[in-house]
Amino acid sequence: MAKIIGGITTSHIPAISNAMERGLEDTPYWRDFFAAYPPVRKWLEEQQPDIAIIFYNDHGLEMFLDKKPTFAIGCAAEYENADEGWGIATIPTVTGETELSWHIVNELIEHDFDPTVCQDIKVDHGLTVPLRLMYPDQNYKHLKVIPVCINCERHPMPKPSRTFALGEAIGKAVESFPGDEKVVVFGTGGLSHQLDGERAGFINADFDEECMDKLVSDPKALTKYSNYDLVRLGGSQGVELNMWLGMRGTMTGHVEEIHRNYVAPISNTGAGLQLLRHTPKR
Amino acid sequence: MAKIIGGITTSHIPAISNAMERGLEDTPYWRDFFAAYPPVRKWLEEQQPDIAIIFYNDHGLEMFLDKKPTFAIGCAAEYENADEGWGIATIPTVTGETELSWHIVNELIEHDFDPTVCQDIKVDHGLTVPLRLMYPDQNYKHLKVIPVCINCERHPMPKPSRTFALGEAIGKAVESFPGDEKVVVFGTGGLSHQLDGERAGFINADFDEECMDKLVSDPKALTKYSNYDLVRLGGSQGVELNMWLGMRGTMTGHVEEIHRNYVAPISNTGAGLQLLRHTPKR
Amino acid sequence: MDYKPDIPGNTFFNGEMAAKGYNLNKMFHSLNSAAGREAFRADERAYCEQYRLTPEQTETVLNRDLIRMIELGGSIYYMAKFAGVLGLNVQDVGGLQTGRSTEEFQAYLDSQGRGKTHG
Amino acid sequence: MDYKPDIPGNTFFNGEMAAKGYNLNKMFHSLNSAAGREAFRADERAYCEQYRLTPEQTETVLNRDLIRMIELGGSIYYMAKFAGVLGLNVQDVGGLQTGRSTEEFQAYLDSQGRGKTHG
Ligand SMILES: [Fe+3]
Ligand SMILES: [Fe+3]
Repeated sequence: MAKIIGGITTSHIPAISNAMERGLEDTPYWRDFFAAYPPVRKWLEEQQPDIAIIFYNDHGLEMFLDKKPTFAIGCAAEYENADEGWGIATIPTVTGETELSWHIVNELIEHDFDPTVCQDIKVDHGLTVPLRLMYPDQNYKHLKVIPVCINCERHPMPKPSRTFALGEAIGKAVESFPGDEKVVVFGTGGLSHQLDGERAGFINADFDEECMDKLVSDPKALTKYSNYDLVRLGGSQGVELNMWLGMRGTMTGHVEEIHRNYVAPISNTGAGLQLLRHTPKR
Repeated sequence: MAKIIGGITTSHIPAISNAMERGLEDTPYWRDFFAAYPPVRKWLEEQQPDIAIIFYNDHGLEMFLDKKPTFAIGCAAEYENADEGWGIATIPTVTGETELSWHIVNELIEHDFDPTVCQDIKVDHGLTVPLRLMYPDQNYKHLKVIPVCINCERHPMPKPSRTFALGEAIGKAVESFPGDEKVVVFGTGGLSHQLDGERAGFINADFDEECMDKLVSDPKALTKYSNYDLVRLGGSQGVELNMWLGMRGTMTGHVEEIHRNYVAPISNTGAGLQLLRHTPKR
Repeated sequence: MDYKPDIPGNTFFNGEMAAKGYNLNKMFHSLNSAAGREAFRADERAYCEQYRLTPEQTETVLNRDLIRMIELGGSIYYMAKFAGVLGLNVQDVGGLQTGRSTEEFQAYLDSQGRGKTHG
Repeated sequence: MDYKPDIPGNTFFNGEMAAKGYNLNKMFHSLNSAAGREAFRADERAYCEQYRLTPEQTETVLNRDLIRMIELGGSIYYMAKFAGVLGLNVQDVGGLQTGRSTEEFQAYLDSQGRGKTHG
């Protein structure tokens, strides 16, 4: 059976890839942020996961308001990025995955989820920045990616309890997949930030630390928040915690945090990073 | 509170509007089919519903495989049709609805459904043919339409139990809407048919009659079918029963059938028609 | 669910088939537009190649081999637009797939119906 | 859920706002493409009118009035592409919305962080 070997939470903002493009990782502003990534890269290098399930949100590239999914999952063989308004960064094509992804779709439908199923989508920075963070040389071709896109742009958004349940269903689907693949799950985005309005600039570092703690030890407590709560406590983009919860939901066995970092501010955000090791129940 | 006053099941195949365009309603082939519609039109004329929630499927116009929703709901102020491959029939713009529809979306999210929310979609014959059947002069401008699109094209499709539950959630949302609107719900498509493969032409009139009976008296029995069952019993397009079940799910009070017809074959299908009166629980 | 393929003459258009037939169905979907239909009529092979159909899929289009088309991932909803370009309706398509003339196919449909009650 | 609008300085981009701002956000979404950005730069007013913005929405675009733009249905995700065309980053946009210079806004961000642990 396929196995979720671990989970990674990480920021996914465009400023990160801009900094990497411009070689700014070791400047005072960025040093604390980037210095925390090598242990995660080392773990990925040691573990050699076959598949990455990446929870992300689409910030107005592919999932426009004309037909906006609540949950969208990709089943394509590959994914390209596209111009998001500031010119297209030429990045290597993201390798997709077409077996486990369809199995997940089948299981989600069987278990009363209503996904939008994608055979051809562009992926935005929410997905590609984490790949670049993990593979600074952009040699991620070997890694098969299953995108899972969560509506974080227009209320009503899926409830944290629902996104966590989505993760649980995905985790069970991975476990029932008749293969030996090693799967890593990313929860991208967050943590607290607000880009819009007079409240722009809001950060809540205390809440961010609490979220990172509870993500490991008591994720169900986090699922009791409504998206209103997440906006109040974490800023309007605080709802991106949903991706972290989706990731955490997939890990139904024993979860151990083996690495953490938090730096605020990084751009407008409280930027968290966690590496969680997962030991499936058996 | 808004009220569901009744439900209508009807075929939605393009051959119907072709026949109406060409004035064939009274020809031997069509007579039995069209002769059954006047009582339904009369009921609509008497009842003057404000809003129609129309369950339909998109046969490859708007909801392509690139990003295919399981459930999609429209919240736009109006809808146009478009060329589906045989030239665009010029039909009057369909009036949309922007208050109850968003309320339904909020309630669906609150109750763990994961809809794709549409602010700009084209509607295909699945929705427009029933409107033409009910309003042969195409004066349907006064009727505010909420489209609810069900994936019937690519397995896995939502389970009949899930589509019925969607209907129930929509019905409750209508009841909790603080307005006086009278709402009619359409379940379009079906009944048994198979367009594809060596099995093309399959019709199961016995199963169709059983579906129409149980739709009124024991819809839960129908929700026990899987989509595999519906294909086996009703042909590959037998899955369109999902729209009828979605409609039936909205009617949580007392349901009485006040009109029925069944004609087979109409094109490749067993064509059913039912008018159901709904008395909400109170 | 990936259902057992045990209904004779029926192919479940599931994830595997949708993946296999993506370009084929995308090409057919483009026939929604008059411009697409015109380009298709002008040079069918070139149009198929533009949409990166496999050579096998292209042959089924050129040969109107609907049964093989389905095996290679064709979805009837998109194939119906192809049929429309060819001036075929669903009974013609039914006949072609079942080795019947259109009239024979209509008779088969009639044989499964309940007859008429009016007129 | 339509939440109570009781978080000062925050507007929930919900169904009502999404309906109100549909054309505005659609216009901004078109700035994903280089051609769209070029057309916008060439004649901003005409571009807004092409997308059928209300006159009020058009004025917020021409005047870079981000706060009023949000009131009229602008979603920050699409407004960010507009900001990109203007050469503004998220800290510039934060400053503009909060009556601060970009440096002041950065200082505000810093004041809420935990400082640095490395270097
Ligand atoms: Fe984000
Ligand atoms: Fe249909």
